[in-house]
Amino acid sequence: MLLEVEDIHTAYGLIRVLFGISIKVDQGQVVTLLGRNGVGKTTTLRSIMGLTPPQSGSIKWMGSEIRGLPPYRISQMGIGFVPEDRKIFSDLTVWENLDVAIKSAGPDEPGWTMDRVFELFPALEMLRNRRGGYLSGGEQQMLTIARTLMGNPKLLLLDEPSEGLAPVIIQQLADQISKLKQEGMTMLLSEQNSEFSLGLSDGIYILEKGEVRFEGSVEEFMKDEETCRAYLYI
Amino acid sequence: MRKLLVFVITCMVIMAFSLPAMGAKKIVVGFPMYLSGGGAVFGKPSAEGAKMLVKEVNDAGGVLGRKIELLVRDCKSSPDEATRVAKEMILKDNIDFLVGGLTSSQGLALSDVSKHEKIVYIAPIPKVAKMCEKPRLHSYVFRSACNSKTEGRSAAVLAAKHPWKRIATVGPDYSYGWSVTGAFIPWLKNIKPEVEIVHQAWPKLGESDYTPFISVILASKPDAVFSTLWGGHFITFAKQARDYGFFEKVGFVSAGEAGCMEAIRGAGDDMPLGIISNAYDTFWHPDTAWHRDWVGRVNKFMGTKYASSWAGTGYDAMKFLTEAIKKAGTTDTDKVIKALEGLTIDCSVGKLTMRAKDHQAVRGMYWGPVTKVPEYPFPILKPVRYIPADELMD
Amino acid sequence: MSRQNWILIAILVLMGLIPVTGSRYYVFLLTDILIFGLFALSLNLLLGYTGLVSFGHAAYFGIGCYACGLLIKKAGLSFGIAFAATGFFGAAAALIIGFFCVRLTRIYFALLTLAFSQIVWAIVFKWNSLTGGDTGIYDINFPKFLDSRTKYFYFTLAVVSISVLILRKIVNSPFGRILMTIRDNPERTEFIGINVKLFQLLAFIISGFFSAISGGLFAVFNHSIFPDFCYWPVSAEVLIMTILGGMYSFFGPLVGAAVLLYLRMEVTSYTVYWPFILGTILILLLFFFPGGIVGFIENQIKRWRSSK
Amino acid sequence: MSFDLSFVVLQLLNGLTNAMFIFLIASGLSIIFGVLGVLNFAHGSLYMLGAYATYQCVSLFVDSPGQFWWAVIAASVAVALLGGIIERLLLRRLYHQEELNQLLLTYALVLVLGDLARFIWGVDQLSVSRPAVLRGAVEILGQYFPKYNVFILFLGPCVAFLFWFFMLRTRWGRMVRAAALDRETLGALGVNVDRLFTVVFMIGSWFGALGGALVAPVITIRPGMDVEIIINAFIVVVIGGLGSFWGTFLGALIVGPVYALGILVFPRLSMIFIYVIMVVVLMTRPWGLLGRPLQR
Amino acid sequence: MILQVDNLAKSFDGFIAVAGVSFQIEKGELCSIIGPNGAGKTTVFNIITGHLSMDKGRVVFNGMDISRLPAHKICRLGLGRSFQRINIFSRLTVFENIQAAVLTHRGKSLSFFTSVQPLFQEETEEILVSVGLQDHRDAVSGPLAYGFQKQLELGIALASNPKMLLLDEPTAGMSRQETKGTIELIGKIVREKGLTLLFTEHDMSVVFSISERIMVLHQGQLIASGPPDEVRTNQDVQKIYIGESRCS
Repeated sequence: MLLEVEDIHTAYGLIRVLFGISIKVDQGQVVTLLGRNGVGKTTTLRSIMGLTPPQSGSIKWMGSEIRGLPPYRISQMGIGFVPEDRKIFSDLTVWENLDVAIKSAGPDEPGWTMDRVFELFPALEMLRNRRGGYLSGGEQQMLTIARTLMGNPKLLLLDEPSEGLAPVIIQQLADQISKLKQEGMTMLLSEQNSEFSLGLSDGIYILEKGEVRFEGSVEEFMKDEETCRAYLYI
Repeated sequence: MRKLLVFVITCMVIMAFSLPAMGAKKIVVGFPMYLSGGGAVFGKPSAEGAKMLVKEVNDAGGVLGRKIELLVRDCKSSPDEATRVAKEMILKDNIDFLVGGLTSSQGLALSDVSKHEKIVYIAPIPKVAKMCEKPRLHSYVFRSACNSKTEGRSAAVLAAKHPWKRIATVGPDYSYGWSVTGAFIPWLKNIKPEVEIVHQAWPKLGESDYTPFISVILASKPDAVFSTLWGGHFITFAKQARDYGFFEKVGFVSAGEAGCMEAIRGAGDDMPLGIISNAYDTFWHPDTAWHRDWVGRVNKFMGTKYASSWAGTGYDAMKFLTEAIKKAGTTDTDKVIKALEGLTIDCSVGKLTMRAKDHQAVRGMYWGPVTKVPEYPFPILKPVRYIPADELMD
Repeated sequence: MSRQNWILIAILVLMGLIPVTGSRYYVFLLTDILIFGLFALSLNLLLGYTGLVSFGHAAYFGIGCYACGLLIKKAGLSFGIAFAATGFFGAAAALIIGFFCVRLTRIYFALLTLAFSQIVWAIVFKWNSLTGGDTGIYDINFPKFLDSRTKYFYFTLAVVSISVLILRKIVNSPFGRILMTIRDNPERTEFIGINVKLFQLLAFIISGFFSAISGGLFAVFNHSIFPDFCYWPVSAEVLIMTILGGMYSFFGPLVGAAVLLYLRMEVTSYTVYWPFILGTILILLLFFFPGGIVGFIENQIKRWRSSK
Repeated sequence: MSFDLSFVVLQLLNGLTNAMFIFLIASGLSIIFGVLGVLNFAHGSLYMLGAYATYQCVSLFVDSPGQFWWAVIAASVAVALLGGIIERLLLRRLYHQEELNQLLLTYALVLVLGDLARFIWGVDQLSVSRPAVLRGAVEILGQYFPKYNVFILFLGPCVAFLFWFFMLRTRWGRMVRAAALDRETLGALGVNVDRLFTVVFMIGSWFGALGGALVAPVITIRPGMDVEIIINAFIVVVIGGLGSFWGTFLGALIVGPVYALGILVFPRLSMIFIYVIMVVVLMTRPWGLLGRPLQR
Repeated sequence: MILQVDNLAKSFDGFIAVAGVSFQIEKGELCSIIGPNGAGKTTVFNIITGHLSMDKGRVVFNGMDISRLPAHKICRLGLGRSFQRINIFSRLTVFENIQAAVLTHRGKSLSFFTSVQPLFQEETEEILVSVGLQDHRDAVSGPLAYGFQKQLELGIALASNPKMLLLDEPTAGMSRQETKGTIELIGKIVREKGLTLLFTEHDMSVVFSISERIMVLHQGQLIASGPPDEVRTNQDVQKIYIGESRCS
């Protein structure tokens, strides 16, 4: 098992957000956390990344405990985080945004290079000298993913990649993510937009109020009309 | 628990500091002095001089059979610190006499304290003339230092000997600068009416960039410049002025003891040679037996090779005090005041007399051009002469 | 009457008895402590109660000093009138300066108060004909009816007690409560219908008023006043007093002033390295006693009570 | 007195020289604020230590060629290391606390470091000589202008340019800029931001110390020079914009010449004038001429 | 009609947060605004209550144009609000928190010398009881449990005796049980006092259980408005929230 999250509880200061979340992600899988705003998807990803360390529970990465490590250590161990609100370094150019995230890959891994990233996101190559702050939402989202890829992660945490993007762009993004999937990238996705995510995912977790309400494969989920209705429909 | 421990330890440290000081039957003298900050370079040797006198007197059995205890306290650069420290010593340590202060404003402040507390105060360094003039003069204040008037006037006497007509002045923008410059100008005009003051520059006290002032002074095309920058202020000025060809272009007369050893050594290679300056004392002049003896004692006491020119300030003030106590036969304030008035003592520069009418020692200063000599690793005032103050006081 | 008030009255009586011991030193020290205690308390109305970090409070203390000194020496007013007017000069200066300062927040507020206080200092220093420049104003005598240190001590005790009473009334009044809400959360306070800037300005003015009162007391107590009383290290010092005592308790700043002044008086008798010791105390305070002395004691009491 | 053109030019150059000194010192203050968010009162102390250390090193390297230059390098690096220690041991623990506590900590450092310097070097006025090549003056429009000032006039922009180049063209510089914008995200990208902060504080300290080292030959090294400089540095940084590097440069370029030329017009009110500029900037544009509003 | 919002627009640095939103709310109505993250809900709230200035548009409250009024004046007109993030006076006790709002509402905030302690005890207690915090009266609010803080937030909003309440995610971060309790509480208070309510919420069960009318905001625009059933079946809304769902 690549990532095993076991019963984590997390709070922002005094505000408790996660009430015991457990998630498993296997090598090569794409797993989606579904749920509406405010259910704790982002916090789950941030907890894994060490940005808001959980107060209890355990997070095992390739068998070893990573709860309590600083984010940069977790990142160096091979987890890449694509934050929700994109968090582009607005004063840095596209190229510079990518550059600060470069980490050399292991000896026998292919590793991501600037060229390979531009191949995946051709739009970015045109914009390589433009400042991050002047990119459109979609371009920023691509840049955030590209930037994280530069660190050669084994697991990609994607926080609501489709948020606030136009449908056309979302489609484009879905293509790029599925391309990544084909290349064998493991991903943990958080989404509100089930249409976007269901097609990509192997496994699904539905969160509500900081707890897991449903877990299973996409097929199981589709079959489970009641859950569908309860948690997806308005 | 850990916090409690830390707290207890802190308290203990504090208590260890506040063990009561014992003072039995000693004559206690408070000596607030500028010991931290830019003026400390002069304050420290002055305090050392005072300590030396106390040691000499105590070794000889004290005064009136009582030992003297000297309390030296740091009063930084400011008059308010001097006031506070002096009051603390008066009220807490029950000092009998007050000696000390370095800057002019400290002198005035301490004088004010002495007036309110009815305690004799002798100013060893502060020179500001109005301290001993009406309306500020009162019966408790004395000055063993020279004053801004004699300093400014003796500079005028020297300046008048040169063929300079256009004079500019530069001085720190505070009371000392104003009062010395204010004494210099009329005295010079008195001797040499054709002199014209072409520019007056008043950089703020503690200015670190004098270059704009230097340019303005040069632009006014003076024949000579009279300066009241002292200590580090002078050194900074000199270092910055040098490369403008300043000291080649104009004559330079510097009050403020720019010629004292501390300043000259402080300036190092950047000390402009040939400028005329003053000092309280010089360890090589006069080359007489009593002066050599004095220099020897200072060197020994302070453990240096070259006696500080400032040790005398503290020494002389304390000597006035102890001699007056001796003469009065008591430490009673009023009687000591009476004894001080008109008292003449032997001290670092020979004989000095405390005038009865305005409580000031008739004290001159050493003046001369700064010159490199083979005997010492730093320039000295050569030829140096002592300009007595007798005719410059009133 | 509450137990706390009885304790306060007991302390007041004890302080009133100090001159009976005949120690001139304690009378002097206590007067000093009372004056700076009031200064620190007035700063804390901004710091601890309104949440505004003023780094230029020396200005109002200095204005108080000079207002009182100048009115007595230059305008020839009697002490009573001069002293009574002092607070209003401070309040007026605080009104003008505060008007601009409360528009800013946090570090910018601190910097603007600092800049204004430096202007006040520079004016006092340079306006030689009025303020006497660096040599200050001297010979400010005790008024006839307070012609000894002991009498002046009682006067100070009375003025400071009344001021403390008023300040305590204010912090326990609805207005004071609103200041605390501003400290905790200015945004929310706006949404319970409070004009936050106005309240901050009012707190600034009250604080300036009492700072100036303490300055006026000090001018006569010290007999002479100097521009350094408006200089920024004084602002830093009074901040340290406040933090040392504890900014979240009403009497904390007074305790801080007492401890700091007493320590300084003792320590400077033994070493010239007082700044080093003060700096070390401050560092220890920040790391180990963030609530200051009073905060620490309160915590200990709380812990002791809960363990019982 | 007639102010002819050459004189005004000279005065402007004087002001610009001073501007470059202030810039060198204040840029460190600005960098530290920009990245770490701490307004460092102790920056003046680092400047003072830089000057003292230069004095010490000059006397250590006596008689070796390039003595002054080695001393400047050694002194500024030593102070930078001290800055690193301070950041590691003290400052780091207060990042998450109120600004007031950070301010007070750095003020405590002013007190401690000032006394430490007094303890080590005593109270004497110390002096460092200019290197031989930079003694004397050049002639500009018939006026003398010191070579050392010419050197500083060139060095200031060079250092500014080099630093800018470092920030723009090196990976480290880019990381520093990124950290100033969003330290959390940078950490999540695998950069050890803690270490980066230490390095930034060291760079800032190095600038302060470099200012002290370079100013040593034209001033007197003495206790108290730390407190004298810090308010000036604050003024420059505030006018230019807290945390803005080029803002600091601009701030220095405004303050230096205004002060120098102000002396011609209001000889004794120049300083008040500078404070007034600071107040006006704070009132109208608190984040400074080239800064950006604080978001943290 | 108690609140009228006309063509509200706001952008930040070129990002259009609110793009021409108009709606009206009748007195006594219970309305909610829903929409995905970043749809502009909080921005709309902030503009109405005077926290942000608007680029364009007009807000009329109770017959008065409040478009340019500062926040504190709007509050005094009877428009109370709560916040998405905890926004209380953390060093004060629960009682003091609410009392501060009560005494402001009663125009006592500028009295300097009366003791604050005994003021408006009863009124404050009443509010404490109504939001269920009477047992925590003297607790310092900062360390209080999250749910209680949210209730306190509501209490502060109520203490100004508003005609209308704007609640920004009143149950954000609460567990299921807490949410249920809180919502029932809000419903009860609002009906009892005859208030008008406008709130945003993520929990759809909450939204649909309490709202009389739901407005849907998407990318700064109002795309639907109506009673719950109508909104539930609205095509556009479906699309935004679940895409063209594969599960039917």
